[in-house]
Amino acid sequence: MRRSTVFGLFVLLCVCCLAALGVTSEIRVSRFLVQSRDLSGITAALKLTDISFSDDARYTRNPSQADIFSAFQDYPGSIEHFPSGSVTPPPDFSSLGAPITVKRR
Amino acid sequence: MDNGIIIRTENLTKYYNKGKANEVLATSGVSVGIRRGDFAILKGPSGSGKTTLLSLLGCMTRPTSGSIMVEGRDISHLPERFLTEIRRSTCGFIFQQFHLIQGMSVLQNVMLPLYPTGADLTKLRKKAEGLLEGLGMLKRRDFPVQGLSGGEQQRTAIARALINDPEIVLADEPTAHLDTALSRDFMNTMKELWEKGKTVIIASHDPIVFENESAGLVVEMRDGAVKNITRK
Amino acid sequence: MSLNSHLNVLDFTLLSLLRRKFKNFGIILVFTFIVFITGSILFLSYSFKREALLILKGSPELIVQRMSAGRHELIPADISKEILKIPGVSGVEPRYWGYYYDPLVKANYTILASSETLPANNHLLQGRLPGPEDKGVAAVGRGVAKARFLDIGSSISLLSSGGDAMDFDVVGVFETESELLTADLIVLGQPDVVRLFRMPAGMATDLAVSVTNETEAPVIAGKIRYIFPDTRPILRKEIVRTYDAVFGWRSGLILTLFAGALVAFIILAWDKATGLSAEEKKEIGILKAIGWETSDIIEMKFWEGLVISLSSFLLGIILAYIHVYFFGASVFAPALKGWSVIYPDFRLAPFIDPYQIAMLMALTVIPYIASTIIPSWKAAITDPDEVVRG
Amino acid sequence: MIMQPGVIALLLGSGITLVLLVYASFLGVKIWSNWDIGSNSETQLALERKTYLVSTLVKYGLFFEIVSVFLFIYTADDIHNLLVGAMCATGSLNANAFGFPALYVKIAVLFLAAAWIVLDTLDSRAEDYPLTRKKYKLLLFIVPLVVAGYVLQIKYFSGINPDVITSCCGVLFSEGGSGVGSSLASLPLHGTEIVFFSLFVAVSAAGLLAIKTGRRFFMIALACLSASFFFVSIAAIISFISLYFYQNPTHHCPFDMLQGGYYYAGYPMYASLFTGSFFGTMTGVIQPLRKVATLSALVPGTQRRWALISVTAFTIFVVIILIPIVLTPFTLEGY
Repeated sequence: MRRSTVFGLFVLLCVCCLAALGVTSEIRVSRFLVQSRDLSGITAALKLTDISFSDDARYTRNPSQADIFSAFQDYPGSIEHFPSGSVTPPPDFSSLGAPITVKRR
Repeated sequence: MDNGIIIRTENLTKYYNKGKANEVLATSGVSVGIRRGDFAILKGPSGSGKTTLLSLLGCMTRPTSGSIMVEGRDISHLPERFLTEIRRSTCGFIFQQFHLIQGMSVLQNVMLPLYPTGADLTKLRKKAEGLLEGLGMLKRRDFPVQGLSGGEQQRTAIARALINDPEIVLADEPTAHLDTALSRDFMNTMKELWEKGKTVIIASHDPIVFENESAGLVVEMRDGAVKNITRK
Repeated sequence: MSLNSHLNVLDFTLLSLLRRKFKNFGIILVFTFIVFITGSILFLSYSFKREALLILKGSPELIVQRMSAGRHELIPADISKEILKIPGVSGVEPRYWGYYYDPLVKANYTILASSETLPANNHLLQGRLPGPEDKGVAAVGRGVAKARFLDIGSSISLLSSGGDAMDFDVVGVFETESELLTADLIVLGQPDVVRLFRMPAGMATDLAVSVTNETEAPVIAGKIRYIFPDTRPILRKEIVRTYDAVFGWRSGLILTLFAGALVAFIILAWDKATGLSAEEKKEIGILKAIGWETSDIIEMKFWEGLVISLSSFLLGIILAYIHVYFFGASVFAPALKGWSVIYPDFRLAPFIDPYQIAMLMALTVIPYIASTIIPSWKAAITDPDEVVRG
Repeated sequence: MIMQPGVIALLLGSGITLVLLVYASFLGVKIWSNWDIGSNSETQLALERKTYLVSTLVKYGLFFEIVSVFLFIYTADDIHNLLVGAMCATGSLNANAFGFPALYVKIAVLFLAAAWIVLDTLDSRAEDYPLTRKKYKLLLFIVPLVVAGYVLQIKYFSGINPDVITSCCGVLFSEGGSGVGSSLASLPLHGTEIVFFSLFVAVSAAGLLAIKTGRRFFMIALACLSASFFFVSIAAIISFISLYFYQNPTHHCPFDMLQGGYYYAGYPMYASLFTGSFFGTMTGVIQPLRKVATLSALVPGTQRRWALISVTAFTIFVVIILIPIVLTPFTLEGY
């Protein structure tokens, strides 16, 4: 067999692998979509606003709820919570102003 | 086509690095005509411009001025792309250093020139095996070339030069790395090719070559210019 | 040129790559690794994002928090009556929740008062949730259960702000599949939350407002802010956007850091391509002398780049997929998730589409290929004449 | 500026394209001003060798540009969550004045780069490279476009303000709105259908006659019809084809069909449309080259081949859009 055919077969094999992974991904996503109804049921019942993604410090637990200031929350001298603390941008509440205009008398 | 002339040069001049400090005038004002079926020798000491003339005749490079007609076609202004096409179809080159590609087998080396033409590899392999058989190299076909002796390397190089059925076979100092017996072998091979109707052009300063009885045309060169042309 | 000529050149390229096995496999290995890392980051953060968006579909349309001196404060629960009067508001419910630091396992829990019961067919809870007025019972997330070795029937003891220990019987444990949402939760009855945190009577953490038409939520938020200037309404849409930004930001940041490694690799590729060994240069000269054209050599170099980058790209994607979706991204999850005690242990849903692939391509293959163009051309224009002249 | 992996990838990928093409045009200027095919000097030889580099650079540039157009549309689609009121890529692209122009410029670059490559290939088959100067002049037109595309794209992403309420496709393409998009959406359905299908018949007829006779008239006709068919098709996609794809009488978005939910039907559809229009138009564009001595033997054959490609691609395109129209129960009666 010529080498280009071997290479072609290798690429084909990888593509088939990817296609198989794509199919499993479809299956798992559709399973997740069913499950996500239960999940959003929990969200609704408990009125949760955030996912439990990084709870190493209090202020990283609810990125959409936390205050902007944050250091030393657990005890004085507590180091910054790297990496969650450093890679989570503060929630952008500035945008709140735009669609909501409050007229003051 | 004037009386069987296959390559004619007019006033051929080639500079290397023209206009720079290391400018070299390699050939100047060379006018020769080589007939179809000639056995031509370019003779002269090293540095006399033989190799440059050989590569000009073999469409390897473009002249600085003057003209080359190959089979009646002026090729002195052609872009490299078309020069390569002509070379690929009419010339077979045997280099002084053999220039085989290391790490590949004899057979692969012989097949290499025709890869980009889209040749069918199975047919190409048959053809290469046929050529190697004619040169007594068939049993060596799967050997890596770096393990071959000098003579075997040269026979591989000859087979490679013939793979495209060239009209013209060019060889540059082919005997420089061979002993006397092998040099004679080489000349016999060239003679066989010549007898089959190929045009053979050899640049050499080895007496075994230019005193060979088949050599019909001897072009003597010195300092880039043609000193003497003898036709037997 | 015919198709066969391209295949022939590819054949030669493969042969030629195989002759320098160690060097080329080394490059493929490094490149695969780069695609693997970049791919893992992209897949991971994209799946997080998509899951977060789906999960948060059920969260309240509007949260109203009270601000005092710039800090989040407890809010009087009777404000809800005023808010309910705003047209378009269909319900207001106070939320009681807070954080609890457990010195025993050095973890943060989220304590939450239950308000509604889950639908009976919800498969993600074992047991039940405490009722709003229940006392002494709790439902816990899988992360808490693991950290404190809890199961239904066991009990958990928490230290209240008053200093006295409170015991709760565990009546429900959330299933593993819901960990992205519930890993650190302890759900209690509302009176227990108030006692645990010693919240003043009539105060709640914040208010969850439901509206009849979500597109009107910003208008309602504006009215709430107008009536109660010390409050901060947070829209669900904004929470979703925050998540979008968080994951975009996180993976963007990691990618930027990672760009250093990528640049190093590109330099390697450039160096490999420019620093043609004398032997390789001679080979190209020979090829040209025996009848290969400049564009054939460029094509050969193209195949060389394609073989290396395509193999690495495909292998890298496959490995990244397996890593992220079968092994839970064990290599990178800590960097994305932070280092908490309670790691939500979840299996991500593999949301993958051509976007990820195109992105990965732009980040890895394109810079690699681009870095080899000029060096390949430089190699390809080697004068065939040079070979003859020796 | 939004810091997102998609945006980073896009800026990196199209930045590389920009560098490649700017370098190519820099070389192009050099070649253009010193070119002398009759000379055998070493400078001329070096220039001839540089043409290989320029061709390679533009070829890779085109490939990267294709990736970057897709990436741009995807990224626009992906960030619609960040924008109030945007429901798909159309909404995101409308978030500021730079979105759609950036896309248009990118598509124009795509066509021009492809045209450059086919001209280059044609030119390199003639022994005296007759088109060299024209080629490099054309290259100088492409580069400002590439630069403009890059600048527009950066302005687009840096100008995205997550607060601005964008018009989503519902608004942009709803019949009551204003602007080009909605005027396309509000085109009379049956009228558009009739124009679209009759133009398809015309373009195929011109193409087949061009293949058969090779006459100048049909080549030019094919070129004009292909170019207009491209724009009519885009209008038709927004006006009625999208409705059949989404089976929703108000969803006019031309980008959503690139997504998995619609079986990626957009890829073959747009690919065949672009290929057909490109080769169809190019048959007419190279008509004047029949007068160039060294090309006169090459051009007619090439034209016929391209006409064949064009007609085939258009047919594939129409077959793809007919599938949902014929196979789905959705009808647009009464709209």
